[in-house]
Parts: sequence; C-alpha cells; structure tokens
Amino acid sequence: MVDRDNLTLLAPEGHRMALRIVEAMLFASAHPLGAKEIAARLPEGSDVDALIREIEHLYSGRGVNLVKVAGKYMFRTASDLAFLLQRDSGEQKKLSRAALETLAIIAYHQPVTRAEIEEIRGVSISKGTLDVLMEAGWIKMRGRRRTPGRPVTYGTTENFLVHFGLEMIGDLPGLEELKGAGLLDGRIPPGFSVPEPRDGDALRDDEDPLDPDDLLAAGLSEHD
Amino acid sequence: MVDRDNLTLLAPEGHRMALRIVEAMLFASAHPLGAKEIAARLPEGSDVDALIREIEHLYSGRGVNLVKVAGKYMFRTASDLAFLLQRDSGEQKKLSRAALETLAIIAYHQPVTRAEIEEIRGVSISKGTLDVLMEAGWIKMRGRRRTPGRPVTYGTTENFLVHFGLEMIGDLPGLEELKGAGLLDGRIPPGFSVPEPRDGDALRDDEDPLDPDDLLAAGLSEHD
Amino acid sequence: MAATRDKDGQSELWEMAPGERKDGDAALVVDVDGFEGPLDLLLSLARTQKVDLAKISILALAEQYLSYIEELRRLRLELAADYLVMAAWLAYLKSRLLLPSPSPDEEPSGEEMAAALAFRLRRLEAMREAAAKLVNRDRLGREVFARGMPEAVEIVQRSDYAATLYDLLMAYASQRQRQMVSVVHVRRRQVWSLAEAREVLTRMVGSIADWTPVDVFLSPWILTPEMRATVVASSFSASLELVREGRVELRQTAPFASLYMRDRDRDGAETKNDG
Repeated sequence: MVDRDNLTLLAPEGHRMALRIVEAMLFASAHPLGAKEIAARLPEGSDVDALIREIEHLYSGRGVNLVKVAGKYMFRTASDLAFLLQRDSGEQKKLSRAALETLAIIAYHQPVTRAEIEEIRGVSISKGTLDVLMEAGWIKMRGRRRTPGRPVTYGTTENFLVHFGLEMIGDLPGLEELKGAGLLDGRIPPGFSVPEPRDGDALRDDEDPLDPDDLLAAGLSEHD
Repeated sequence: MVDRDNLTLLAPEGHRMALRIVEAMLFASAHPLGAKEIAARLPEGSDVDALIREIEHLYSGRGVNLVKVAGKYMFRTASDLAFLLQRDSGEQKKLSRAALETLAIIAYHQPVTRAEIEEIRGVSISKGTLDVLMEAGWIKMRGRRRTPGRPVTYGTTENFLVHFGLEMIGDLPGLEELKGAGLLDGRIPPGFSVPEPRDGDALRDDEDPLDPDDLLAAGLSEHD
Repeated sequence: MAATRDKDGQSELWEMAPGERKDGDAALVVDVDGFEGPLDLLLSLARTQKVDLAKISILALAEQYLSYIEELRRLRLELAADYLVMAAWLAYLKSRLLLPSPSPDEEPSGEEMAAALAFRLRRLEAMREAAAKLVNRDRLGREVFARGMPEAVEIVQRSDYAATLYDLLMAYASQRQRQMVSVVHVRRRQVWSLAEAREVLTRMVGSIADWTPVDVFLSPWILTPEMRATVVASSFSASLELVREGRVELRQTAPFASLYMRDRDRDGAETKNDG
C-alpha cells in the first residue's frame, strides 16, 4: 500500500511532474478527459496510460476516485459516500416510469425508432417523454431509418454514459444475458442474429443521415 | 514523506472515513467550505482542523493542493501548473503586409519613430498596425527621440528574435545577402543602403527614456 | 390479482402519476388507469401466475385478461380502444390454441402467436429490469459528484501571428525596392536646371570685380558630391549662353584647368582703361 505512493514520491523528477500534470488536469475538469487530451499537455513520449493507472491506483480507496466513463477519465467522489453528499445536490427531478423505460429501450436497442419503442412498451409514447430525455442530454436523434416514412432513429449520448457511470455502451447492466435470451432482437420470434446496442456515431446500413430540418427542429434539446 | 500518506492508510477506520468524507466534500463543493460546514457532516467530536491539516499535507507537492481562501478551504490545481491548464485559443493569424513591412523596417532601422517608418514606407501607418506588432510581442517602445515633438522610438523584442529564430538582431541579412538571396534585384541605385540593425536596450544618444505615461498607455499591449 | 410493481423494486424509483394505481386488492381494482397499455396489464396478470415468464401459460393469461376486461365492461367503465383490440386478439388466439388449425401453412399457428406474445412480455419485463438496474447505478450528480468548482482550462486569447523570417525579409526587400523609385525622384529634384544656373551666375557675376574661378561662385550650391556634376554642367551651359549674349567673359588657361569668369561690362570699362 505504501509502495504505490512512493511511486510518486521517489520517481524521477520528470515522472513526478508528469503525474502532477495529469492529476491537475483531471482534477480541474468537470468533464471526462480522453488520454489524447491529456497527452497533448505532456512531454512527447510520456506513457499516458501508465500515468493514469498510477493515479487511479493512488486514489483508489480515497474519498475521490478516478473512474473511466465513456472511454475517458474523470475524478468523482467515491460512491460509498453518496449518502453524505446527497444533501448537496439540489432536488433532482425523478424520471417518470415512461421516460425511464423509454431510456432503457433506447439504450439497449439503439438505434431505435419511436415505433419500435412503442412496440416494445406496447403503448404509444408521448412527445414529452422523448423531449425530457433529449433535454437531459441522454438521447439524441441519430439518423433516419431507411424504411417507408423514414422514421428518425434515436440513440444515447456520451453524456448518458457519463451520467450513469458507464465506460462504454457495452457495459450496460445485464446486457449479456439479454443478448443471450434474444431479448434485444426486434423481430418476433427471435432470429439468429443478436443485435447489440451501438451508440457510435457511424450510421448503420439501414440508417440515413438526419435531414437538416431535423437538427433545426431538435433545437436546444439536441445536446450532443 | 511516506509518513503523511501512511496517516491515511494506517489510521483507524473511523479516522480514515472522516478523511475521505472531508476530501469528497471539498472536491464536490461548488464553493470553498468552512471548517464548520465540514464539521456538520462529520461524526460529532471529529477534529476538523486536524483532518484538514492532514489533507493539506497529503496534497502538498501534488498536482492539486488544498488552499485556504477567505478563511475557507478549497482544492486548487497547483499554481506552478497554471501554464498547463491554459489553452492557446489563438489560431494562427497571418500578418498583414503592412504589419510585416512595418516590422521589418523596425527590425532594420531601429530605433525608429513612426514618422520615420512612414517615410521609409512612403505611406502612413495605422495605429492598429503597431498595436498588432506590440500584441504579438515583437516590438516595444524603446524611448523618445530627442527631436521636436519627442516622438516614441520603436525597436524589436527578444520575443522577435525567438519567433524568427535569430540568435541576435545582427543576424538579419545585409544588403549583399539580400541581393544574393534574390530578394533585391540588381538594379539598386547608388546610395541605397540597408542599415545594420541593432537592438540593444541601451538608449542611443538621441533617445530619451520613455515617460511613465507611455508605459501606462501601452497597457496590456506592452508585452516586453 | 395483485399489482406487482414492488417486485422489481421500481415503485420507489419513479414518480407515481396522480391516480396511478398503488398496490391493492386486485378484486377491487377495476380500472386500468394505472396500466401503461394492454401489454403492461398482461404483464401484471402474468406475474400472478408466479412462474417464469418463459413457462407461462398464454392460454390461461388470455383467459385472465378476457375475464378482467369483461368485469370492467360489466361495470360499464369506458375502456381505451387498445385494451379492446388486445381483448379481441387474445380471444382469437384462444380459439386458435383450442381449435386445430384449418390450414397450417397459411398463417402463424396458435402456438407461434402465443410464443410471440410471450416474447413480447419477456422483452418488456427485461427492459423494466434493465431500467431499474440503470437507474440504480451510481449516477453523477445523485450518488457521485464531479468537481464542484471545475477549473475551466483557461482560454488564453493569444493572437498567434504566423510569419517566417523569409516573409519578413521578403517584405523588407520588396518594400525597399518599391521605394527606390521615389528615392530617384528626390535626386532628380537636385538637378540644377539651366535657368537656376543662369540666375545664380547673373547675380554672382555682378558682385565680383575680377577674374574669378567659376567654382567659387558655385561652391555654395555644391552641397553634396553628387550635386557637383549637375551644378558644374548647368552652370557651364548657362555661362556659355551669357558669353554669347555678351554679358560675361570666360577664360581657361589649359584643358581641364579652372574656368575663370568676369563681368563683361566691368571688363569693358577696364579694357578702356587698359587701352
């Protein structure tokens, strides 16, 4: 346990400086930083990944931890201290059940159209539900499905990953079991291919880019 | 050096928890926290001041430090790393031809007054042109010419040498070299000369020091 | 028929809409306000079978649903159309499950239809569970917190002007080269015109007594070495003209020797004296 701290203290001056820089950058930022962003401030040839691991290790068990979300790094308060810190946060609005289910369906089934969400829930969703999720910055319009009517497809944002503390969309809880049970398959009965949620920006074969009007219509609720 | 880390690691569980709580609170707070505010979240009888001192010590020499401002505590990136957290937003701008010519004339003919630059260029120069060069940190006001009107004399800065990769101002090519480089063509009238540039800080015989007001007026655009 | 929201622990995680159904005795719950559509109702009914959804009896579920709807209609409650559509579909499913299929190849069998419904129920349930897991994660700003006072990476508005030494020298050289033209202009103005020379000579000659080197007259005008040529040339031309007009006399003792000049009138007087 003591050794890991000594790494910082006894390492050559350059290494210690690099550690301090990475620490300061990550600490200062309220947003996750990618290894590349960090590397840009370090002397060329620095082993960013090793430095990050060292800091991760140094802060494990502390009141503040280094975590990886959306493929990037950020300091966060330790989750076991939640009960102490919650009083700080303003009264957070609870998500409606419809919004929460819709968010989950979009997360696990993305890219997904509104009709597909409705099919899964067995009920139509109100415009307000999608708006709430857009406004929270958790979902975005991705493109348009290349089917009659060209419906808009929805997906999750990087913000979604950050908020729910996911390193990547593949880390969604229970994803493997759902995939194994064929429950992420849109078709009934489940076919052989098991789709996986993908939040990459690249459009699928059956997706077209959004129309310029879509982006306009999305207005401020388009967070990503 | 190792001891101070051991304080956290080896302290009894309760002490360690208290330290973690203080650490997390200070990290997550949107404003500096006073000892009283911190104490409110800690078990009764906790020695808040000792905990704060411990954290202060733990973070001293790190990329992030605990600092006391207005009687309250906050984490701050180490001040010696400030330069790393600054981002140069300036995209590279091209100098206008007027600015470039003015800069060259100042470089070769320094110390030179605005009127002299105008005489050499055969055209008046705008205030903006000199401002741009000042802002770029390439020229500075040197003094005032001991002639009627006491015009300000301009010269180049060390920054100028750095930017243009010159070891000293005397490395600027002379007439023969300019001809040799094909920058001046052969039809040079007799009497045409290129001065030998000199940028020493020492004022010339015909220069007075700047007035205190000059420095004030130069304000932020005075980089050197 | 017990409402089963608490089973997955979700009831605390979302707001109950006003009028949303809470737990209660199923026999007394006769409205569908709390259900999010017929699938939700079916799922709630399915849970009462207390078996794995994969092993659920769709036939029994269909019968439960139909009797539930029947009860609501008996109480003359308004029912949303989609609940009735589901009821009709389930009645059809029931008949397909109970009666042998007349033409097995033409449409899905009762078993296939039942499997499809079971799949939909399982999928909805799975999404509900996933939503619960998702919302129970440590969420940023709820359970875990980012830096409260982020130190924004300071944006330094530095104007980074790009210029190379070559740009600089190019600018200087071409600028100076352009200005050479006007330098020549200045020199041309320093040419002594014939009129100038004549005026000066006329004025000077009148004030001197005897043979005097022309250079002496001209010295005040030869300010720079460059001026010498033009002054000498112009004054020589002017002096020749003055000689022709009979105003002055010139004398030179040898080629390239100094040129002497005197006033003709004065000389005339002296000549008379001499003569």
